[in-house]
Amino acid sequence: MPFPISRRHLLAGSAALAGMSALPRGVFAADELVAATFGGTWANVQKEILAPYFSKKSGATVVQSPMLATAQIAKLTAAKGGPAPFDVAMLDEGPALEAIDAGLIAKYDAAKSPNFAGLYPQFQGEYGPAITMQAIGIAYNPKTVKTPPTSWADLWKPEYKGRVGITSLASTLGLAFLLDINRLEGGTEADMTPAFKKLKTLLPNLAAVSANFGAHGALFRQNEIDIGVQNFNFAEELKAKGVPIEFVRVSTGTPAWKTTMHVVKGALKPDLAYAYVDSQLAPDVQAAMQKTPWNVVPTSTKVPYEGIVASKIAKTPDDLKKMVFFDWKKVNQGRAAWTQQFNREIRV
Amino acid sequence: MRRYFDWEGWSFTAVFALLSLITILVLIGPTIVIMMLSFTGEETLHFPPTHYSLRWYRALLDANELQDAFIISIKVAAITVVASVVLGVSAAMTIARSKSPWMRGLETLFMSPLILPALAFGFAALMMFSLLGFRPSTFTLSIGHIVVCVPFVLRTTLASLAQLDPALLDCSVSLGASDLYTFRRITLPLIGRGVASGGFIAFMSSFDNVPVSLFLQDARTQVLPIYLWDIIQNQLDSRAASACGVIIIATIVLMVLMERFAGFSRFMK
Amino acid sequence: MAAAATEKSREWQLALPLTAFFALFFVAPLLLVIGISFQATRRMTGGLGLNQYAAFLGDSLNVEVLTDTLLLGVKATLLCLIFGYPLAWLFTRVSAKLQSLLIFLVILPIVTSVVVRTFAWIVILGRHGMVNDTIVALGLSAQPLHLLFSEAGVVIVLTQVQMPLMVLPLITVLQRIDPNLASASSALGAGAWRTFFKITLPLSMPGIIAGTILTYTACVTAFVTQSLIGGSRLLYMPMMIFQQAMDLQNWPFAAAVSVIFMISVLLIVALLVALSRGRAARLYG
Amino acid sequence: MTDASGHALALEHITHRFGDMVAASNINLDIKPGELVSLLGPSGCGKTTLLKIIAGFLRPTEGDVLVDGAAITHIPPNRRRIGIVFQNYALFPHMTVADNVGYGLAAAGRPKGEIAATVKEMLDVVQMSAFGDRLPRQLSGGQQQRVALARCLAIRPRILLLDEPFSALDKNLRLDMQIEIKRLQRQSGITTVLVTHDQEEALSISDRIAVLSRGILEQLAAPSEIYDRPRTLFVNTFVGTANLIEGIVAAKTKSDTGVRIGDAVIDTNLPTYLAVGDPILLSVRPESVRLSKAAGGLPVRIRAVMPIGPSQIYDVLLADGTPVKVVQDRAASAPDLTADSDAFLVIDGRRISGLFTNPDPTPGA
Repeated sequence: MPFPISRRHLLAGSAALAGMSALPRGVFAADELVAATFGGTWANVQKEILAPYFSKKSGATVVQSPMLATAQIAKLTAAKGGPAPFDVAMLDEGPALEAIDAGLIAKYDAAKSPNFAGLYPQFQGEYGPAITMQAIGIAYNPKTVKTPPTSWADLWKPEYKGRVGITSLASTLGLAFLLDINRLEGGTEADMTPAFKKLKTLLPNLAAVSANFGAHGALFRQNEIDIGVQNFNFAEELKAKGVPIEFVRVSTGTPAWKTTMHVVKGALKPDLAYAYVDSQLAPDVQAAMQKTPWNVVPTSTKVPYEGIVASKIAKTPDDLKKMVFFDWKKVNQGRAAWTQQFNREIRV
Repeated sequence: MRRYFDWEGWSFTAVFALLSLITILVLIGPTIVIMMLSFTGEETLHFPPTHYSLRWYRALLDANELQDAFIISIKVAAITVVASVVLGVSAAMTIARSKSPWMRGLETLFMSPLILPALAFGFAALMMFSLLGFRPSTFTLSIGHIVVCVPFVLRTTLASLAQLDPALLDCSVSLGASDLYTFRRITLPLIGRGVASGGFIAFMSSFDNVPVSLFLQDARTQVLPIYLWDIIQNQLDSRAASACGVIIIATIVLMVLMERFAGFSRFMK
Repeated sequence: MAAAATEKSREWQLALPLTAFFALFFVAPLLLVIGISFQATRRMTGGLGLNQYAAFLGDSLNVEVLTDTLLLGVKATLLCLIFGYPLAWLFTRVSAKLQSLLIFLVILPIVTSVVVRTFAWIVILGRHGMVNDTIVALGLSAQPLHLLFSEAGVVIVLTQVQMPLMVLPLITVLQRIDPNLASASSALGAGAWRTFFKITLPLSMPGIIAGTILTYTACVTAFVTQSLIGGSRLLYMPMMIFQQAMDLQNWPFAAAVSVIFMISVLLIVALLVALSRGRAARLYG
Repeated sequence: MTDASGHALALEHITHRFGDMVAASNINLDIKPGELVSLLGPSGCGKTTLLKIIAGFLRPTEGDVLVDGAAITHIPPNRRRIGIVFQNYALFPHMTVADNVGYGLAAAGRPKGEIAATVKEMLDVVQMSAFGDRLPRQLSGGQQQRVALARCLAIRPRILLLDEPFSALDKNLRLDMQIEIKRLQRQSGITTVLVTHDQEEALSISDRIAVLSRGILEQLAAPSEIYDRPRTLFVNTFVGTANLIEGIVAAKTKSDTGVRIGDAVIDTNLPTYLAVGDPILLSVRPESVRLSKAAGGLPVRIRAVMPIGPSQIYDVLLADGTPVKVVQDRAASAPDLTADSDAFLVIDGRRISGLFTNPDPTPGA
């Protein structure tokens, strides 16, 4: 019987840990990871599924701090050269390229991440794995919008005067919407004039322009807007919560982008950071996240597409390849100027 | 009698009373709305609620991030108040006694965070700290808060020092007391209410600060108002209402206590 | 006062810690902002120039945002004055017991979190909020009005949020005015309105100016209210600074915007101070 | 109260400037042990500056303060053992009467028992034993002053300074307190300097009075001498009421001067350094002149008659328009001295208070 005592110790220890989680952070900074996440659905799903999985696996705790991708880059830039303000970044494609260019994130060492090899090759990034694919379409309130929309053009219908919502370019959602409009109007990433011209004609219909897609979701919830651009995951989460909302893909092709996770340069806890990212790649985690209300599109070969993901987004990984993608390098070059022009066009 | 009816006086009083009434309603309206909303039994925030319950208050008990943010905000506010009081009171002692234009200049400098855009200062401080190689932390956050909160302590302390009869201090000295003894036994007790009032305002203003925290907080130290802002803006989470309810109740209790013990409303004018 | 003369050197030492603190953490950052605003490029590679200022002034949008912000302050401050003055006036004419209740009501908003207050307004002003429900129910409008995400909404909320900053100085100055002056005026045959505009209002000018300075600066810099109630379609200077600094990481431009904004606000405050000095000189000099 | 032998206080060549303003100019003052000296003058004369210099709140630009012959100029105020009672008493509002009185001893770190005993003794002396637990705001003005005095005496000061001690009291109480303080001071023999702008107070309470004007010591003398023989025109006008009548030196000897006023010449027993024919000012107190219907003296017109108690005040005009006040017993006044009637003013040459250079002579007077 050499082990019972240590077993009891372990039990007592984990009980103590559970009690201590109520204590203020920083007390156990020694084995605490700080990871950035996005607001809204992402914060919720990672808190619910990823954090406990990671804690169980690594024995460490994690602070998940919701920040826009751009805010993450700003904080990392501010702290450049010193210790990083957080260890794991979570970014969309455009900001990820920017962060790589600015030397804010480290190359991803696949050897430290057993689940990395299990991803589809298209998701195995040099600087970090893609953890999902985000797709956008139109969300609407079925109580007030009787004919389901099918294309972006529906947003321009006169009956939706003062009822449409979009987001600003601070979020990838708004950016992707604008890029797609541009594409349909015959523009390219180098020339956004067609998009802004088209945007101008949408103004009478706009009820609100949210700063990010989280705020956008809240507007649906408060019935401030009846129809608008929305992210698939967010719309489905709201629907699952009982908000009257329906998501449809547009007929002209679904704009989509990869969302990636990175270990930042100068991370205080690089090993824990790898463990955290790897946890996000674990089949168990991805399978759990694919379930409603989250509907996170998996990137692991070991998780087959199911449920709403399968019915609305993709039945096979090849379906994902048929979506609409943009040249984010060019987007990054133009973003500052577009933001200014966007500000100008949408001003009341 | 009718001929001399004072139409002018009547209309004046009527207009002023009506405007005052509107102002009072507008001032307290939002507080009442939030208090009612915080007791909603519904899933979403709609006013007026169709039924009431304590469910969102109960939900606060499990809201760990909210509690953490609350604790961090309290911690930062406490550090801010202590530092603001120590720095502000000692500076006020000099400023109140000096007539030199240099001191007037310093006073203006110390008061200027009140009128300068706090967001611009937050941004400036972020650049400064990153230049110095400080990592955003409770420490940098507190420093930012102290800068914007010192003016409150300084203002109320100066106001109470202005009411302090300098003869009392001279008298104490002439009775053989040292400067320190005089400060401890005479000055401090007599300006205590002003200092406490300033400290209270500084506490509330630190607890409520967004523009400076936005730049200086790090991922670990998310403060309550920003967390609330986040859940209000991103999710219109109904716990936001109950959290606001708790803040309002706590504020009112603190205010009543401060009024009783320090008569702080005098220092607000 | 007298002791100061003999203890001059010691007295200075007491102000030293705060002076040092402000030099390091307030003046230095502001100087840094000014310095960075002269960086020629976004990457801050060292070249100096007025590029950022030229970029700001060269785009009419930026100038419009600046004037919009400054005008927003004017509108909200005026509303604060129009509605706050009668309340301050009422305060000086009610019993002590009512006075303490009133002062409590006035101060409550200052000490309750601005996020909390703004949140309440979202609920009140929303498309299906209290105000719109009332308007539609009364048949004043068939469609709910756009109060949220409109400048009118921002002005209304700023007025409520910053009202105490106007009312408190007004109360102070109104309490100091000798009530006999108003009595003398009416004894001389002036009616209530005339007495108000000829006697009370001019004498309360110092309070009006003090309140205006506090309210105005608070309104133009109210980032939380502006962005929560205004949304993204109404762009004001604080949001612009935030956007440039955080969304686009264009620090030199954000710095230039900050400098321009701070100078504008300081100029307006200086103007108001000069105005009050001039008045005081005429009244009491 | 045990310190029966007072200490000597001296000011030597004290000069004090605030920027360009001279608040005190070469003041020399010798105060004997146990003496009560008043510093008298209008506001701005420098009396408060001198008090602050003695107490140590101000360091003089030049000169020294000496106690018992030793300079204390460089000793900080809290080491001087000079007690001061402030104009508004400066009682610490947040402390009880007993705590106020014991403050100085507590600051010096004396044992509790000793403090309690001294507090009791001092409160007994000022007859305030029953009020030890009260707060200052619960006391009347006179009671506050007693406490302030007791607090000051508790540290057994070498010198006692009183800054306008009676100005906050109403008239009746003021007299009582003056008597009381004089009694306490006599009894204790403590050297006392009192600052006041009230000449009656100075005259009634002081052993000697130092009259100050614009930082200059005009005269230091016993009260009666200050009143009867003012050395300067300033002292003459500041202390008591004086009628100033313009005249011309008509004749002079070493000890006497004849002054012509109008057609009359008044022979005085005061000398003058002015030459015959020079304009001069003759000062005479209202009670030193007499009004009569009978011819003789200067013709005057009575403008107003005011009875005050046992006396009668007349406001009369000389022929050249100079106003003169006359005070005389009602019993001694003729009933026909009525307003708007003519009369004669009789000046007794032996009772005039002074002859001064006329700083601003009327041409032809």
